[in-house]
Amino acid sequence: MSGHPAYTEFHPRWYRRQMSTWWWLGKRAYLVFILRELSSVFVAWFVVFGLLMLRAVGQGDGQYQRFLDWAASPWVVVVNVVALLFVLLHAITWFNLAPKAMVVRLRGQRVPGSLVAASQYAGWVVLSAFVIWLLVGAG
Amino acid sequence: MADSITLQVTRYRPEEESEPTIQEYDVPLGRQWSVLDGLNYVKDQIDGTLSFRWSCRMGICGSCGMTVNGEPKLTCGAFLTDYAPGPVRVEPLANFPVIRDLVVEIGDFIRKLPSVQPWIVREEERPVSEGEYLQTPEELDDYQQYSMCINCMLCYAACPVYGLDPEFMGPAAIALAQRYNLDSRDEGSRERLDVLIEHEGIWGCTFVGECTAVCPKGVDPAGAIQRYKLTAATETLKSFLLPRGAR
Amino acid sequence: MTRRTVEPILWLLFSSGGVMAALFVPVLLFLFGLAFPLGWITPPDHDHLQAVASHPLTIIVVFVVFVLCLFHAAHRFRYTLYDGLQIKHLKELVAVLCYGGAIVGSALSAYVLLTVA
Amino acid sequence: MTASHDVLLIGGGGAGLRAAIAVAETNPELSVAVVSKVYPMRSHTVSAEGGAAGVIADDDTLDEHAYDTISGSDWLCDQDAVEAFVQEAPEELLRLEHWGCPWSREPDGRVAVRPFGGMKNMRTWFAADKTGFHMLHTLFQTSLKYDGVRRYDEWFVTKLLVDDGRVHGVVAVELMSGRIEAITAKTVILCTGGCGRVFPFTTNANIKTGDGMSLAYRAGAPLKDMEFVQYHPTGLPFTGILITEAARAEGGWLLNKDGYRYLQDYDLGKPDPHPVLRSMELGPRDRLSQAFEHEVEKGRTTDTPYGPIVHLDLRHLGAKVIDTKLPFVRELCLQYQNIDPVQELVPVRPVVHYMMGGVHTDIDGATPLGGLYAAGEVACVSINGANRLGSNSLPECLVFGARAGRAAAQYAAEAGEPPSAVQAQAEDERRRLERTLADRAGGGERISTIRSEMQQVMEDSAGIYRSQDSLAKGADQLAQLQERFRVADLDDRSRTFNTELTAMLELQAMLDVAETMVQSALRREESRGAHQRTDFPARDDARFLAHSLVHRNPDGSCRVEYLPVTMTRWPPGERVYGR
Ligand SMILES: Cc1cc2nc3c(=O)[nH]c(=O)nc-3n(C[C@H](O)[C@H](O)[C@H](O)COP(=O)(O)OP(=O)(O)OC[C@H]3O[C@@H](n4cnc5c(N)ncnc54)[C@H](O)[C@@H]3O)c2cc1C
Ligand code: SF4
Ligand code: F3S
Ligand code: FES
Repeated sequence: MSGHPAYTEFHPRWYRRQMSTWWWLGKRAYLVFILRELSSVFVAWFVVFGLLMLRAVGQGDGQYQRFLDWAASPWVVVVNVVALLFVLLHAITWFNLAPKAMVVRLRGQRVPGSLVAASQYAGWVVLSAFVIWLLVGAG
Repeated sequence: MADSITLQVTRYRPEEESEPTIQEYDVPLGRQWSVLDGLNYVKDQIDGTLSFRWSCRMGICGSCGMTVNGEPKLTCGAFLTDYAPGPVRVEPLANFPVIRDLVVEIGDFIRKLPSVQPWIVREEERPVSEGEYLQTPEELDDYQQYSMCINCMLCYAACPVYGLDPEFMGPAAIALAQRYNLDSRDEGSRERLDVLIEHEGIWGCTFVGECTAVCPKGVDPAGAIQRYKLTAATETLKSFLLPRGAR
Repeated sequence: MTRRTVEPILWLLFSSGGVMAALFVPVLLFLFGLAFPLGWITPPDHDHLQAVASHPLTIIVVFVVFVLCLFHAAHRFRYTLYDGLQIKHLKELVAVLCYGGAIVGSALSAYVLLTVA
Repeated sequence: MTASHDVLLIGGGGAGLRAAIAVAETNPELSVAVVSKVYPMRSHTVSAEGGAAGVIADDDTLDEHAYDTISGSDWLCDQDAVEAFVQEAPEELLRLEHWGCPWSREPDGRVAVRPFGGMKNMRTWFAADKTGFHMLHTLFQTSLKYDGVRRYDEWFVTKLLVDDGRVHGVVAVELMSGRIEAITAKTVILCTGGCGRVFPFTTNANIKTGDGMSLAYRAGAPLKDMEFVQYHPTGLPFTGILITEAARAEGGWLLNKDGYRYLQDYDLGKPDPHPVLRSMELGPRDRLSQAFEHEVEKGRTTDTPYGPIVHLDLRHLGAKVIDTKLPFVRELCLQYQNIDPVQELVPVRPVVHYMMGGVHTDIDGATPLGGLYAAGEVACVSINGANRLGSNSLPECLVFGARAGRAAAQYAAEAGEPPSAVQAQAEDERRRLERTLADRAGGGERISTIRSEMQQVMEDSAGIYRSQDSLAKGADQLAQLQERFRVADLDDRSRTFNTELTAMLELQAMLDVAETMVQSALRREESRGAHQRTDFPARDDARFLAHSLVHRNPDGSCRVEYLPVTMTRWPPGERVYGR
């Protein structure tokens, strides 16, 4: 006999419920979760889009202009708007949840999660500003 | 305010029916009454056949977890007035087999628990005569939150990953592993890592986060699992970078 | 250390990709996907862009960001399929497709970035 | 199924789990099993808040702990048991520390201690104000380490199998399936906890129905000192949820409706802004609960729908102390009373809390019945006498759980196999239970009606103050309730998780226990500790410096006898507090 409790290991009369394929519609939190997970598709899309752009840049000014025109076509704009929303969802959820994975200590004191999140947001803003400056301002 | 409220209670009588049904009961809407008080009123005054678990009625024994209006709750800590005017749906906890009425089978957790070695592991045990292991309040604080788990299983009921894949170790068990890992007296984190690094351990969790949202004791299993992933990943990286044997 | 799965490494890629995606993607997607094509902000001229893009530092950064983003997306999408569609029986296939895609994408990124330079 | 073990524990609370580990450590060869009607971590030990006493500070001594305990018990405890207890308590608490219990600490890392009611020095170890919770989970999780410990979770024990004056196992119902099985064993240790649910207003959980006391009593073991029931002075009205004594130990005050610290009027010392040991709010529980009754008589309490109350004032402690030392108190007040103790007064009233009496055992937990041991609240060793000191009971579970475990392990190693006669007995019991399920005719009374009437009878007849009249009347009413119980009805005939059946079995146990309480109280014509007779207000050492022992007669009635108290070094004296 091992340390395991003496159960009736299996019982035919237990009622076992199956989760429906649509379980994530049942609760707001689950829906947000699935949307957050779907952001992955749009992150991938961003890489594809970026590669197309870089290839155009590599092929000279003409291709670059054509790329910009293509990117202004309605369906690409729509895709990018949606993608931006998803990517923002990703960024926000990521910054909010990341403090959970790390315990940051300053002089022996645990830094509260809200502070960690706030500093991440600050970093985000600075970095975004730098990218804009690099691409637009420094020209 | 009305002076009574309707409970819509899920019934399942395994000897008579093959599927759960819903039964309604009207109970008084007492000012301080919890959902559990309502159920006890039913059991004592209306229908003695209703089965559910409870004991401490003060949110510490962890036995009265049920689904109340779709949310996993300790029924002794969920108050009827907060659901007025009703009706209040009371169902068994999700993701577990139902034994009867509101009673679910949690043996799965009980069987998994020992596998994460939720006890102090030491290479060498110090005799009691040498006194206590010193542990500063800060060191206590490192794991205290994870030691607050009452095994109420609300987090398992809220976690879709567990619902989809019962092999998943689940939030509370991992939080308890972390409770011991972070205890300054413990030396067993290596052994626990070997168990939890399997797919059914921490990696199954996709950070839905509902476990933490429903936990009545502020344990934050989602955070525990994330922290554990970070540790496990860096440990693995180290073992790749460092030569063999040099742990 | 007896048994080791690759899962921790995949997770590390996933989470560093998550950081990259959170930090860089919103601003870049906003600029190149909306602001420049729609003329909200005057797009940088080709030469400037070419200059920035062919700087070795940029190449390295962009490559790292792209690769990590791809692995982030692959990992997350894999679990989305598991959870959302309950296709546990196709586990291996899904994994191969997801990470395979990320590897192919990484190779393409390397190729494109080098041709720009 | 024929299950058979060397040592069988009934109860998976603090005492049961400690005993199980003790058996496993004493002799790993033995097969140990723990039967519990709830999962072990649901046991009532989980609710204990305040702390566990054990001498550890440099300026404290074992003798002082012994003296506090003995004077607290109004000299009714056995002094040899108390000496063993105070000696072993620190060791046991340290062992729990080594097993991982998250005791609260001093800044330098040593275990912290707090003051507690009736204790002259600071010696109460605590894990914030969830001491019992942390102890129980530590014990439960540690017990998982021992492969030899087998568990029967959610099995309800209905009978002890006795043959020829020796216990050979039990009959139990597996709640999930309803199957009724005999589990035989060479020794059985009862660790089934107390019986607060005999009263209407109690801090005790739903499972505390005195099952073990009734099992032992019916099997032929006597119950000891059953008239001593502890009222805790501070329970929340309506729910009866406990506000731990630690709240007063940290500096809380008890105020009557005029905002006056009324305890100063009851020979408990002078008010001081800071907590003073063995004084005022840190006096013993019996005296504080009695003081409340006098305040009611004087009309100085506040009336509420749930009876008269006084107030516990914690506001001057401030949010910081409350959040670090008493977080659960705040949580409970907020959740169950809608009151924030940081800003508001907490309404409280005395509430039935603990059973000093229990199954008669010696210092190793052995009962007079061969092969039967008992430990924890179900047992009466006795270290609690006429009034238990707060924070003595958790360490009691550890010390005597371990002792009983070791003794039982030894007994089991020498005992033979159970005789076949017990199988026939088990068969009888199975038939009785099946009849209970099948034969209840219908049209009878509800279990819950009889239960609440019994609780009311107990409150009225055997409350904080009793008398010949109230007790005699109570005894009559209980006899009638016994009659009505015989024809009570069950709605639920299912075998699967039939909680109405368990409620019925529990009610039967409570009726037994209630009768022994009233009968012992009736015979004890003196006032001592928690037993206060309005018709005999003085302590009477000449006649009653003795334990009462209730035996069950073959016809079901009971017989009360007396057993001298064991004295070693502390002759009976006056109980002095606040001076
Ligand atoms: C609210 C509260 C606060 C307290 N605070 C303190 C404190 O601060 N300090 C202190 O020292 N003491 C305190 N006490 C007292 C102390 O907690 C108890 O005396 C002690 O925990 C009892 O432990 P036990 O192991 O004897 O029983 P329990 O923990 O009650 O366990 C009883 C076990 O027996 C099992 N059982 C019972 N009947 C059956 C049956 N028929 N079949 C199968 N199994 C059965 C149950 O399932 C359970 O596992 C407190 C008590 C209460 C009520
Ligand atoms: S982690 Fe929280 S929700 Fe989960 S079992 Fe523990 S206390 Fe309950
Ligand atoms: S809900 Fe489940 S998926 Fe992870 S974060 Fe919690 S365990
Ligand atoms: S009854 Fe114990 S947690 Fe609700």
